[in-house]
Amino acid sequence: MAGVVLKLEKVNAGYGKLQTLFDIDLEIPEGMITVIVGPNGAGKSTLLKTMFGLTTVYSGRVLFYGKDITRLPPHERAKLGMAFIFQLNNIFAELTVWENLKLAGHDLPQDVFRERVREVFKTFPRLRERLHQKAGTMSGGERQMLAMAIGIIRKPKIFLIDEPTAGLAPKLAREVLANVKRLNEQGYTVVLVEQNVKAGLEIGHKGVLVVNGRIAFDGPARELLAQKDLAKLYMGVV
Amino acid sequence: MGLQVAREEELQEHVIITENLVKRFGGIVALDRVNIRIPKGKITLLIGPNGSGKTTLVNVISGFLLPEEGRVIFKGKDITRLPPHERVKLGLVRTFQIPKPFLNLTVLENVLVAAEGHPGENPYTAAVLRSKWIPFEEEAVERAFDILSWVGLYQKWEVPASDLSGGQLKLLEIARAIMKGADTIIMDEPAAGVNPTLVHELFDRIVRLSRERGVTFFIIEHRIGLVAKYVDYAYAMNMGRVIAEGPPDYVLNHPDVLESYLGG
Amino acid sequence: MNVNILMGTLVYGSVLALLSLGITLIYMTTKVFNFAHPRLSLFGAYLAITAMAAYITGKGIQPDLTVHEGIIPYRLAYPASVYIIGAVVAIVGGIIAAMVEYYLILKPLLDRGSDYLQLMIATLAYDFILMAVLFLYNTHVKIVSLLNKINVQSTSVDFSSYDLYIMKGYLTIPGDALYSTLIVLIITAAIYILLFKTTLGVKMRASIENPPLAEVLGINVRRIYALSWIISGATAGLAGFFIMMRPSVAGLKPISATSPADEIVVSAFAGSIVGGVNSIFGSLAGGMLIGFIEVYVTFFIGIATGLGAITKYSRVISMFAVGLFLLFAPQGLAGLYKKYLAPPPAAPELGEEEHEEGEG
Amino acid sequence: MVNLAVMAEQIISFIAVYYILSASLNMKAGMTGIPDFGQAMFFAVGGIVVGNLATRIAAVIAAPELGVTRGEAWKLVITQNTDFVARLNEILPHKPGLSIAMILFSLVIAMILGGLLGWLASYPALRLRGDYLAIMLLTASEGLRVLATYTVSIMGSTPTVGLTAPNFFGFTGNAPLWTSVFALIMALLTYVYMESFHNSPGGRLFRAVRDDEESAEALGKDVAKVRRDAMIIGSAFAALAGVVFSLNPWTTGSSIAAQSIFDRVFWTFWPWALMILGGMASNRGVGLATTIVVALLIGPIRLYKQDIARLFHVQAVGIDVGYFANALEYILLGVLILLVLLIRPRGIIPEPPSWTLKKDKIKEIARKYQA
Repeated sequence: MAGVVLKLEKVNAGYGKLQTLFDIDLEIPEGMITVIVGPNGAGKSTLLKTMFGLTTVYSGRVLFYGKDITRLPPHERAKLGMAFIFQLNNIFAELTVWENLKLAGHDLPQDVFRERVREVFKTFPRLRERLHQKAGTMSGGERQMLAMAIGIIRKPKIFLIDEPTAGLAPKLAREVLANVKRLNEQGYTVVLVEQNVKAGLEIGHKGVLVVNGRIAFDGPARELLAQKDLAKLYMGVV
Repeated sequence: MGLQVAREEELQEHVIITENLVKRFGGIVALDRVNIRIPKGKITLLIGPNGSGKTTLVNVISGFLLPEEGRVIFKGKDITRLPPHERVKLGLVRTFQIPKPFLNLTVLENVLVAAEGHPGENPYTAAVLRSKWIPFEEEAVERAFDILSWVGLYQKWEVPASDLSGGQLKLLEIARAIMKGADTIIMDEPAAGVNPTLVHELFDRIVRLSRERGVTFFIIEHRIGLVAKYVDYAYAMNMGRVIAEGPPDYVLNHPDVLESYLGG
Repeated sequence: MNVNILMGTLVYGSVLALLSLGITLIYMTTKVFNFAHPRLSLFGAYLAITAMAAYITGKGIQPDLTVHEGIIPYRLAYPASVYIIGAVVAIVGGIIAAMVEYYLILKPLLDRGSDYLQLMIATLAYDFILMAVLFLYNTHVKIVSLLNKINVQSTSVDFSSYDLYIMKGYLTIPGDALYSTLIVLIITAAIYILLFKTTLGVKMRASIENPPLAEVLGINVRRIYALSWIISGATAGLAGFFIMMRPSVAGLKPISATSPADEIVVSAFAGSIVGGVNSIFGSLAGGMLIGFIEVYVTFFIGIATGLGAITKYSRVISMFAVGLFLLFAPQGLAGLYKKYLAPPPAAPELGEEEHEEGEG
Repeated sequence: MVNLAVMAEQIISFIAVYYILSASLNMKAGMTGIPDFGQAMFFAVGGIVVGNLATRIAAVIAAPELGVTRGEAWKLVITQNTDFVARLNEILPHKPGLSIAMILFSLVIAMILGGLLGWLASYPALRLRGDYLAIMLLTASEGLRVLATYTVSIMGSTPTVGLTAPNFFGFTGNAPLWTSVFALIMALLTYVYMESFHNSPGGRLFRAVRDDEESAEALGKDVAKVRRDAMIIGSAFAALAGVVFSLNPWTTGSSIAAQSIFDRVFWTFWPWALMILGGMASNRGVGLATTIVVALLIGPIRLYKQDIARLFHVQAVGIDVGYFANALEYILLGVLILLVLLIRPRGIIPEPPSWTLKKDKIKEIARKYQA
């Protein structure tokens, strides 16, 4: 029985005055990929950001390993072992790849940092070739790799990844999702917001469908994928 | 392939007609021979997954982008190459996904700024020759209140726009568009980020405006479940093409539409 | 070739480079044009004068104006320690004035979300207060009389006759021209090493480029910004020290609470803007360039055209430089370098379509 | 001994100059959002017109009666300024026509030239936004100051000494009183104009452009024209303030010099402080703030700085009384600005809506549409 990393209890949240999430109850199981899907504007990114404290929570609780973190600011959550990978601007484009990595491990002892960098190169060998290149000059796929590598260096207990394939060509998108899968195979818990429902659910263990700010489905990813009326459900028609 | 030619009765019934619109970005075809017809005085919905070309289509129709091929016809006139503000003058107004109100102006003032050809806006005479514009202003205020009560912002007329909620700001955008003299309003995701109760309120108003005033609406929306019941006609796009059109029920149950929403 | 003009250019250019550097650093981190910046220099200069005078009178040192012969003949009125104390105190003074500005004025305003206009006006308000404080300090301590006691015979502070001079034949090279240039070069190198060779520098660049991401990685962005204020204040103080040593450069009046800061403010901003307000090395180059044009080029235009009076208008050149760069090349020298000289970055791969708005 | 009547005249003159200048800035910065940090250069136009133009023309016209040729008068009024103006002042009281003509000439020409300079300055104002524009206008003002300071033909005077303008109010019999009354009338006219403009569709449009340019553009408004008009009209009023200042010996201290009329602390930063204190885009607030601050602070300090400074007994700690008075003004200005920014960023009277029609009239119309 896997533990629960994150738990949301009756969460109502949004940005400023605009409420976008309504009565969310959700558990993120340890060691799995949880994929959040749903139409644009349904609130899936908001849900992810709520987990990291980047939105306003009006009511409800967010628990991290049973500890109430509802009012904790983002950088404190980072210290607890949560990593957030933004959809855009998720790397320092003006810095080299090496500097990006060094920055991610700025508070680690030298030997631990070296060890983690080696780990990163094992997962993403391509980054080693680009080590002294400015991150901004890399391709979209490579940038996503670097964004994940920045996360890996910090060895977080959970990765929150926001639409990593948005705006990427299909081939690259597949590559990025494969990387997410590899991340999970190394033992990381992942929460993934993905716009491509099929491709997302195929690599996921747990599937969550958000429609109109509410959870419309919460169960095994395969089950969600097999739902006959998924598309209708997805569009919130039912 | 043959160019579709707009016939007379089509021009009568349809406010906007696009003919074989093609728009490319680099190697990617964002619009691939798109033909749509927006019925006059009705509410038409446009749906489609991310990257299907909806926003590009709206940008081409409102003049923010020029197509490589094809034509845009508005009220029987070819407007393909007309700059956006010229289209506004013809009565074609678009609203943005994120409302852009004049935050420090009251709701009433926000609407009044939209009045076309106001003689009192000449700064060299406005302060001195008040009598020149007072009658126009009185008439404008009357129209503004009329519109405000229509869109349901009447109670808020004295409040600065910065105090409105997200949904009310979208209503304000509509009010300004109508004050501007728009008979055709294109809306980009009016329900995005608005709570469901307000979405229903907003669409009730839109329906009234179209039924009672004959305003044509063309609406992009993702929150289909919320808004489907309000619309008269629907288009679905995927990969730059129109894949289904017809009554909303038909479009929403179309196998291609269901498939496309799940991605490749 | 006029050596005096060249030397003056070097001092003035160095002063502008140091000031522009500080203005640019603050703009990059705090997003405000700091109108009070030149006054931070004067604050440093005043403290430096006081410390030097106290030291000289305390030790009872007499100025020595004899020329020491040797391989390099030179003249130095006071022991080197006097000048070193002055420079160090100036730097400390600059830092103090900068920290007060950041913590007491700008940070509270930033915390309540003030806009650029309010921040700019707040720096102005601080400038007034600082100026008045220096005014009062000047009349209270009577710095001039203090200096008269140590034989600086002038109505206002001008240390140039007690500077180091290297004299070889007909050639007289004032020391400040040498060491101000040297210090600008050292600072350039030091900043290069800090930014590109140390972890702290990487953190700084990261915090400037993408503050939210830096914060998410556990970097204290606020502390990094405070560091940039320290550097800004320190270089301002150093610039103040040089202004005190040679206030006559580029027609600056001898030091008093108002004049040098008010006169130099436009040129210093010109240096920052010509450098491209978001480029540290651009600001150093921009300051030097403006100094060179204001002093050197106008001097020679004056000679060539026979209109010697043209040098009075030198600051109008800064005005034109600001106008031209803001209107036509707002990224400044750094932008021009990127556009025409630097290798182009690889084009990012195209997405499927233009990126549609993310969800709200 | 403080003469109350004189003090009132002086303070009213200062209030008038500062109100017109702050109101002009309010039109540009408060209503239209153009951060004009070059206000001093528009103000200086008024000083130059009075000092170097109206003075010379008056001298040329009166030349025959002074026993010099017109050509000589044109030069002498500058080169032997004090003496020549003293002679001019002897005959001006008997020439009300010439005096009034010169006053009107100054007003009209200064406003036209001020507007023209504003029109020129509006070109960067169309291309640049925010802090860049502020720096640009500040630099332009400083550049013009340097130009005017060293170019005798612009100022008509050497950099520091300055020019004395003739006493064009001599014909009234009580020049100090009537210059103050004139200043007050100009300020009241400005107030009425600004109030009327704020409460017109034009004022509403200016405020709309300030709030969201793109949105205004989308509603078919010519944003570039609005910014240009604001610069032209606003700057014309700044030049008017310069004229009111320069015609008034109470405010000039009998000398118009590049150094004093281009002073960015007095004519750019103080108006900014007054506008922020009163409330941006709040004409009443600006009027109220100007009246209070000038009457209680600037006026007394400028006029009676020595007396005030003595109250503090600063000599005891070795501080010069005159220095202390100057410093006091700067410290008060600085502290005042900071307090307002921290405690009341929207000013003492926050921006009101544009009441184009009377409020009752609007309410009456509103009632008709109560759904």
